[in-house]
Amino acid sequence: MKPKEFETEIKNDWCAGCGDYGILRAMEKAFAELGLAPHQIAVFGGIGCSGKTPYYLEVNGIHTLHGRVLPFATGAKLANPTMTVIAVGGDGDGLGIGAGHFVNAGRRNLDLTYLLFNNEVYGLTKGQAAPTIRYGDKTKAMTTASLQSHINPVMLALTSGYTWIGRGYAYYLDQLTTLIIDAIRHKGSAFLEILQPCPVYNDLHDKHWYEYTAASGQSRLYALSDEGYEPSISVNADENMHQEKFAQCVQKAQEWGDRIPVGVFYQDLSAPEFTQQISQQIKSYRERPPAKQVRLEQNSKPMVNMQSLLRKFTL
Amino acid sequence: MKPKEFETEIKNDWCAGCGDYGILRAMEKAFAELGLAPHQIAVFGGIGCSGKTPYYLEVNGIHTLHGRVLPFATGAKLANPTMTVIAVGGDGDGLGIGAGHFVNAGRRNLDLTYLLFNNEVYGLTKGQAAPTIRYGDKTKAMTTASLQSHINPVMLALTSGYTWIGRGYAYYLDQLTTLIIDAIRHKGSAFLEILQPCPVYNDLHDKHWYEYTAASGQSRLYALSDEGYEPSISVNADENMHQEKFAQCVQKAQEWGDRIPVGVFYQDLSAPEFTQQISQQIKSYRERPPAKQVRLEQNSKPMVNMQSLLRKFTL
Amino acid sequence: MENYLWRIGGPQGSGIDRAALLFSRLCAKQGLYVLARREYHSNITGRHSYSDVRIGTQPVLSHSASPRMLVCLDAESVCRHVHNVLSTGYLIYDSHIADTHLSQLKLLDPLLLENLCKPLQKANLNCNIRELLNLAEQHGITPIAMDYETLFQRLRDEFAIPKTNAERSRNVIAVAISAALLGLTSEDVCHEVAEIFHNKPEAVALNSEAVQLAYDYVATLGINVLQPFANVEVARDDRLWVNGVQSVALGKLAAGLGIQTYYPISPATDESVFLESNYVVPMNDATHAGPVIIQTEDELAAITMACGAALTGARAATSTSGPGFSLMVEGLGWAGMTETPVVVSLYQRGGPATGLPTRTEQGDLQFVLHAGHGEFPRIVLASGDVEECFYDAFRAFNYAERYQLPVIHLLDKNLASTAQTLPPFVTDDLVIDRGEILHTADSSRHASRFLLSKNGISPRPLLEESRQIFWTSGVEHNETGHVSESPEVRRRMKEKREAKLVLAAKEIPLDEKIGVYGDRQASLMLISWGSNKGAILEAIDRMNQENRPIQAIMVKLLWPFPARELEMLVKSNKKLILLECNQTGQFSQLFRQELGCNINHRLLKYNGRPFVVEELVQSLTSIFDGTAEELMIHNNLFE
Amino acid sequence: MENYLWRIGGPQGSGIDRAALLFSRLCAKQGLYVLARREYHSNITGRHSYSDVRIGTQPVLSHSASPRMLVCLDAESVCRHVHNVLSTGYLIYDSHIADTHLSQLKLLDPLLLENLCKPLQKANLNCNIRELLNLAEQHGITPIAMDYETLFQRLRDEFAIPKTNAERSRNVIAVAISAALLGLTSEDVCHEVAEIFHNKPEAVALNSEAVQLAYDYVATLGINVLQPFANVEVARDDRLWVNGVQSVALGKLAAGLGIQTYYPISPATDESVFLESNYVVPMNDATHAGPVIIQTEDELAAITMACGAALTGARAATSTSGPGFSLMVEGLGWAGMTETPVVVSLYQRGGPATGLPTRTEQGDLQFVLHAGHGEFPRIVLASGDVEECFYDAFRAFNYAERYQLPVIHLLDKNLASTAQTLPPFVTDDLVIDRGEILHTADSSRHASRFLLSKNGISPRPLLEESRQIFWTSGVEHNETGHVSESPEVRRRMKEKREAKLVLAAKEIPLDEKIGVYGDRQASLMLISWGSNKGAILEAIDRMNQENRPIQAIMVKLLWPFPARELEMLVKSNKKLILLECNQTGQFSQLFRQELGCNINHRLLKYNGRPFVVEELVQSLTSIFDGTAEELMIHNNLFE
Ligand SMILES: Cc1ncc(C[n+]2csc(CCOP(=O)(O)OP(=O)(O)O)c2C)c(N)n1
Ligand SMILES: Cc1ncc(C[n+]2csc(CCOP(=O)(O)OP(=O)(O)O)c2C)c(N)n1
Ligand code: SF4
Ligand code: SF4
Ligand SMILES: [Mg+2]
Ligand SMILES: [Mg+2]
Repeated sequence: MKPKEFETEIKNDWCAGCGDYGILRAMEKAFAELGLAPHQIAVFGGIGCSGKTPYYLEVNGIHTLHGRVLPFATGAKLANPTMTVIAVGGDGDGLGIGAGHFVNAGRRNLDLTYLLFNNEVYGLTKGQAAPTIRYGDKTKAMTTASLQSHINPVMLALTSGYTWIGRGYAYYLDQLTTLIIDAIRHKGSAFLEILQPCPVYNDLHDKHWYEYTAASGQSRLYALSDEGYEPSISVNADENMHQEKFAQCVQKAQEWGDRIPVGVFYQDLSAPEFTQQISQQIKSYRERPPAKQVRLEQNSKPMVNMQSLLRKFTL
Repeated sequence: MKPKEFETEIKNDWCAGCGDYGILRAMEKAFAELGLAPHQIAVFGGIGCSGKTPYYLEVNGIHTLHGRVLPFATGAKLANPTMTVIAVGGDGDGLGIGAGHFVNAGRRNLDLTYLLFNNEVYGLTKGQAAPTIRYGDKTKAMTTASLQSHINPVMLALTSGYTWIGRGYAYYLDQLTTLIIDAIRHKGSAFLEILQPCPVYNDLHDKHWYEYTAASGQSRLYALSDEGYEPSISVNADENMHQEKFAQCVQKAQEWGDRIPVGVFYQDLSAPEFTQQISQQIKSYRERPPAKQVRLEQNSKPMVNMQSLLRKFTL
Repeated sequence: MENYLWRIGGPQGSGIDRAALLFSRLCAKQGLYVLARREYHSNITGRHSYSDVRIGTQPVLSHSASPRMLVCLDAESVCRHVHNVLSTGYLIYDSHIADTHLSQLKLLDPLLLENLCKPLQKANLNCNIRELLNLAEQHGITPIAMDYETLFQRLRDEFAIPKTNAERSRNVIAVAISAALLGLTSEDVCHEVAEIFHNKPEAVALNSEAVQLAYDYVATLGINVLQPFANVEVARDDRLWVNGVQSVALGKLAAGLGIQTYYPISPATDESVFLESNYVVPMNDATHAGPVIIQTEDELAAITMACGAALTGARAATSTSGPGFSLMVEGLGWAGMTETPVVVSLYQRGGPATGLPTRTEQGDLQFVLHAGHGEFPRIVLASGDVEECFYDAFRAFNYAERYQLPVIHLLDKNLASTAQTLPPFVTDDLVIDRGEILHTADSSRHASRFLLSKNGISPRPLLEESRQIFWTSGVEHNETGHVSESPEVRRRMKEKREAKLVLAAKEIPLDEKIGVYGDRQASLMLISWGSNKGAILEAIDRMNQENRPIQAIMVKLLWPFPARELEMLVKSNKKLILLECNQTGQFSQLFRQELGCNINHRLLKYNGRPFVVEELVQSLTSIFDGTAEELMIHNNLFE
Repeated sequence: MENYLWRIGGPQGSGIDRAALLFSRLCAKQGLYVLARREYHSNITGRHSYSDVRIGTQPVLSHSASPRMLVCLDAESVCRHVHNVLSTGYLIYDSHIADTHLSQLKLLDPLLLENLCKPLQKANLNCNIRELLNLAEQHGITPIAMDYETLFQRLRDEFAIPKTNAERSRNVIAVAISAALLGLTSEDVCHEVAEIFHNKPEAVALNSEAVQLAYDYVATLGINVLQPFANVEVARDDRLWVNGVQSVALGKLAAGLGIQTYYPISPATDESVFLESNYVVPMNDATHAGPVIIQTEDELAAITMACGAALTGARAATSTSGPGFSLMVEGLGWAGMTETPVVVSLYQRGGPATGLPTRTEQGDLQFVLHAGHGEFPRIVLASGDVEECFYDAFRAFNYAERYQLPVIHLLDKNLASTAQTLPPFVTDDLVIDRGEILHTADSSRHASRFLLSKNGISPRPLLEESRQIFWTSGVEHNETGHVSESPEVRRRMKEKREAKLVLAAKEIPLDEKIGVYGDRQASLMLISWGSNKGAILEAIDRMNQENRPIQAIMVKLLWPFPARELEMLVKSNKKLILLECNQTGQFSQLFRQELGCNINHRLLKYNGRPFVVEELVQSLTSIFDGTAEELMIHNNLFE
């Protein structure tokens, strides 16, 4: 299928110039390049402008609840591990109300991809500060400057245990597409922060700000790979390699200002994927995951052998 | 007042040998050494064995809800900033169900102290895995070994923005007392992880495990200060110092196994405290914080000048 | 003068709101009474939104379905509203949209599109705006084409500004045209423009010029200027212009709000954002104070933080809507268990889940009455109109502190986005009731936080302030606040807590419980609650004028339910009509549970839109005439 | 034989549970019927806990207040239970506690202490255990002092083990003494010991020896061996020994549970932990499968993860108690809005907030009926006893999938910790109803997830499985699952969803809605729900035997409420008695709301303890005799 074929007919109601459009295009391209069939993909959206993404893609789309996109997506993936499951949502959705799930989902190395649209504001509720807004920053919708420090999504993902961590930018279509593909291909929990200008509410960090620095006259954004950055912990890596990759990710995560890295920050290939581990415990899991444990036809008999199951309860 | 005077009469119902007793003693000692009056202290407890702590202290005690101890404590401190506010709770309470508050409370540099009792299990619900339990570990109450990576409390605190971060051990009373005092004295958000043996459910990491290593025949626990570790970012520190202190905390936070650091990991003296910032915005805040905005006596008239307030709504 | 409805519609982001504000203030300043309301999509820019401004010589109680003048800033607005315009009305539209085919309007719901096209296709007409307008004209409506482009060009020439800047005056032009047609002076319009844009001089200049151009343009149209407001009796006394969220916020400030926590959510956010901008509040002693407003990470934090603050003696509140409230219910139970006074302002919207974030509904009543596992006392009150919002918000804190329990103040989207001219709030009579606070004179070391008492009230110690230390707990506890699982303690504590509701039911005065309106002799009795009040009062007024007498009762205190008071009014020979803005008849359930008596008719509406006076009169008439069904459901086929 | 109540009490951590299990199995193996229940504190070690084992020759329906034999492992147990022992009963205590002064018992509630000491002080007696026992003896009770220390010493000598190890056999010794006194053989006891400790050979050896020592000891006491179970008619067919949580879990496994999410919480956790240990489930085709059990970070995640799983076609459930359920309500609304089948097993406990985590209450009924903002259909069913738990848990999934909505299965602490001998579950009749699933033959590319249909059911596509893609949304949506704010779409979708409840009310058979018991001609009708069933059935049986006929109705389906069915039964000439385990009479409210008829008596209990048959008979008798108040509240002064 072509990228265009992953586009739905219904009218998109994001604002003109919204970074979300760029992300949408990149997702379509990624799906096309991965050669996935629409019914094999399920995109779960949080609540916010960003959360509307699933409506605009010609794949299974689930519009969940504010802050809960990760547990919803997790449930689906656990129940049917052959699907490609993607969670998308805003920075308020994921790091404000959803921070508890963000952290705890990282602990499971479940093979799903989480795209976080970072526009530093609560778009759909009219521009309040998101947890990503920096100390002292004040966008036009805020009454006063932020008195709180911000959450650094890459750092939080690293701390939480995600095994693939990247950052992209909404308007760099090709790079973003590659990152999304890479994230989906990663067999484990993949977290991709996407810097997303919100032209309506974020007057601090708009397209111009990202793509132009007074100092260099160039974009602030640079690709980690351009500097020879190697994010991956190999399958049989030793403790040293783990520490080294962790430390370099910490360091890169702090960079901000005139130079902002994008690309893959961290990838741990040595960690066993979660459903693999489940199938070691529940041998039938691959063949009969939760989605396939009960026959679909009407009025069947229970498949469980109750006699045998009740034996240990029989006096 | 003497430490003993901070002890209540009611019977404690923790198990014999529980690390919580050590923490309780250290808190009493700390209160005594700080010379605080009981009514100036409010201890908020989460839900769990650990969460019962407030009942056992002769200071104001509030037993809150599972996972919500931080917002409760935050509300009280914001409303009456002259009180010494302390939050205590379990690792399940703070990092499982409460993880979202943990992260977002870190963003506010509010002058309160959070003591997290890390026993790696859900004590009060009979020993299920807490988010602090390590990948592959299995305590006796667990059906199978943990398939998830653990949360590293020090790392998460650092990532979340706490400006004082430490780790103590329940049975090292003097060291723990000093840490608690230091945490309370810190003018900003202080997080202290306390390694707490649970003799009933955690058979992996008991008193013996912490205090004895086969390799050295000695305790695993060593004081950071003994190695000349310097955690503090000074008031007027530059960006370099911030990065350096951050990085060394990351490194120390990873240490585990035969050598486990305790002590102060990180302290940022350069960050302005949250209520200080509020009073810059609301000039009346120090004098008339929320707790003191309405007269206590019955049947008073509103103090607000409604005429003046309504002016801009008058046609 | 009959009330005059002016409506303006257009895409979000095109300044509908500001246009309505401008027009409302303009009329109000003439001494007219005004009520304005707003409908909008859960979207930032592009989707349809509209505002109604209803104007009268007497206080305007409610909105109405049919505009006399409709201003359409885009083609979609024509589609959504043309069928509602009164047959003698005016429709002002942008001349450039005439040829827009309806199928080009991608944001029209398929159902609506079908409804619009059917008659056109039947008549073998093109499905475009021109034909819609032609049909309207045949029904007696006067369409007025407006050539905005020419005006924009003039503005560009004059101010040397880019096109997009000139286009921003579209909303002001639309108001100016309306004003000109209605015989208001351009000076008055410009005066309001200056007020509204007061801190942006360029905007004032540009828009004032736009007003002039609009007036000039209207002069060229050769249409007779209407003078609906000429020579009418108008008010000369001071009046306020406030909407529901402001009214609530002002009530809270009057009550001495110390802290409000919130997590953004429509339609509640505006209240907190308004409070945020009021961090310097003038005091009677010439000093200043101000509440602390905290945006929390979620609603779990919002309610529990407010509870934490309340323990210190601060008057603490949070403000939210359905989804947020769903996350607060455990915290609410904690407040109930620990007898912590906390106020929750709940702006109902269409549910469940994310539902209809910007549409109204009274769908949370039963939830609010029972929210939270286990049993604990709470007080639930509902405001009927923007004015009541103020007094109720004030009162909520008194209830909370006197009875030491959570108070839920039920509001809704309808109230939140309705603005009204109101008489100034009477604040002289306001008295702050802090309930029983434990005073520090007492010398023993612990306070008995939960002292058992007959009426259920235990003197409340405050953290630090009361000097005595105390324990409080969400676990069942004894008098000192320590855990107790004793069956006897449990029983007594449950009874103590519940006793407070008995006390409240006894003490709260009748007029804070119910409002009685209309003809007391009437055989029809209409009972309702909340924001339906305006439509009901206007409807029964009309009915009574038509000699179809009806009495109406608005229940304000929903819990403890004023069953005894209602029983005295509900005589067995009266026909009872219950009206509410939900599907399951939640208030009817409550009514039947508490009074056990039969309900003759239920009027329900659950399409996300408030009741409208015209349809209400129709239904009531059919009930009066004995032709009505038991259950009557109100609709809006078009917007 | 009359039912025989044996009770054992002691500090938590001292093996009360295991003692009760041992004694229960021992009796059950004799062919007797057994019902066991457990009361315990929210604490890990040290606080008081006790177990009742009630034994009969007919199925034992409920527990009772008064033990014939009380075994006290510590002094506190004597204090808490001595007043309940039947006057012909036995009290076995540790001889070393006789001199314990009551004031030394720091875990006794002050109120209880006062109650105990008052009569002793009045009689100028020492407030110690000895005097308490003397008083008891005066009332006809036989105290039996047990010198555990000597037995421990023997065990230490024999096995060369430390004191604490020997002391661990205290609970087994207590059981053995009881068994010896009751005329059961030591072989039978040792057999059960071997079963219970089967994977720990040293424990079997030690405890078997302890049993022998206990029998020897009893022989030396010179007490007549009681033989209550000698020569009674006993059962010879297969019976199960299951408790409430196991019964629910087994029902779920039979239904093909695919995934269960949970966050630990008393008293629900045990169900999930039990399921966790059953990850290899035998299938009829000789293969194995097993549900995935996930411990989540909180209950917000538990419900939403279950919903996510349900979208794939997995049968998904979560299990919790009040505080957890409070956090699930937004997710519940999502399931309602998106028509996602999900099952929530709710074990009620004392609320609100943390409340009484390990005590029973039926305090969540009204909450569950209305939980979640906005309006959406749900099915609520409540099990009456351990046996029903199995069938209801099975059925819950059928309801959920057939009507595509959340199903709440109401249970409570009382059921969770009650174990019973039961006839084997009849599983041959069980049929799995998956409802309408969209099949893949259909070739169009999108499924219309929310196709409007008369009965409200839209064929349900499953993620991936149905091959057609679809959208689903917690925002109001049109048939394709895309957002719609159209008033007409809103109305139709609300009506479609609600229609499913009408269908359910029509289709669900009568016996799944209500159970009717007792004398159909009786003029007294007792109506109740949930775990009160056992006490009620036993009580009306006794009443009927005493020629005080009563009929009882247990309502199982609480929503949609079987109003029509009840109306047919509730004749106007019957006196209605409503009974429930809460303070506010939640079921009575519902009953009155739905039936509008008067309730003559309400029997309530809200001290964290379940109804007991004796007090129930007393209350019913007074009602029958016309001496009863309208409202009767049951207590437990001691315990
Ligand atoms: C429980 C709950 N609380 C609040 C809201 C209101 N709400 C809708 S979107 C949103 C925030 C959106 O911000 P973000 O997640 O950053 O997404 P964006 O719009 O910026 O893409 C909020 C608070 C809600 N829907 N549910
Ligand atoms: C909302 C909610 N969910 C679950 C529980 C049950 N619960 C009580 S304590 C506890 C966990 C205790 O673990 P932790 O916080 O680590 O404290 P510890 O007992 O280990 O000190 C849980 C899950 C609850 N009280 N409330
Ligand atoms: S408000 Fe911002 S994030 Fe939302 S659609 Fe508009 S531009 Fe995009
Ligand atoms: S269970 Fe563990 S944490 Fe809880 S009181 Fe006992 S020893 Fe302490
Ligand atoms: Mg955002
Ligand atoms: Mg713990």
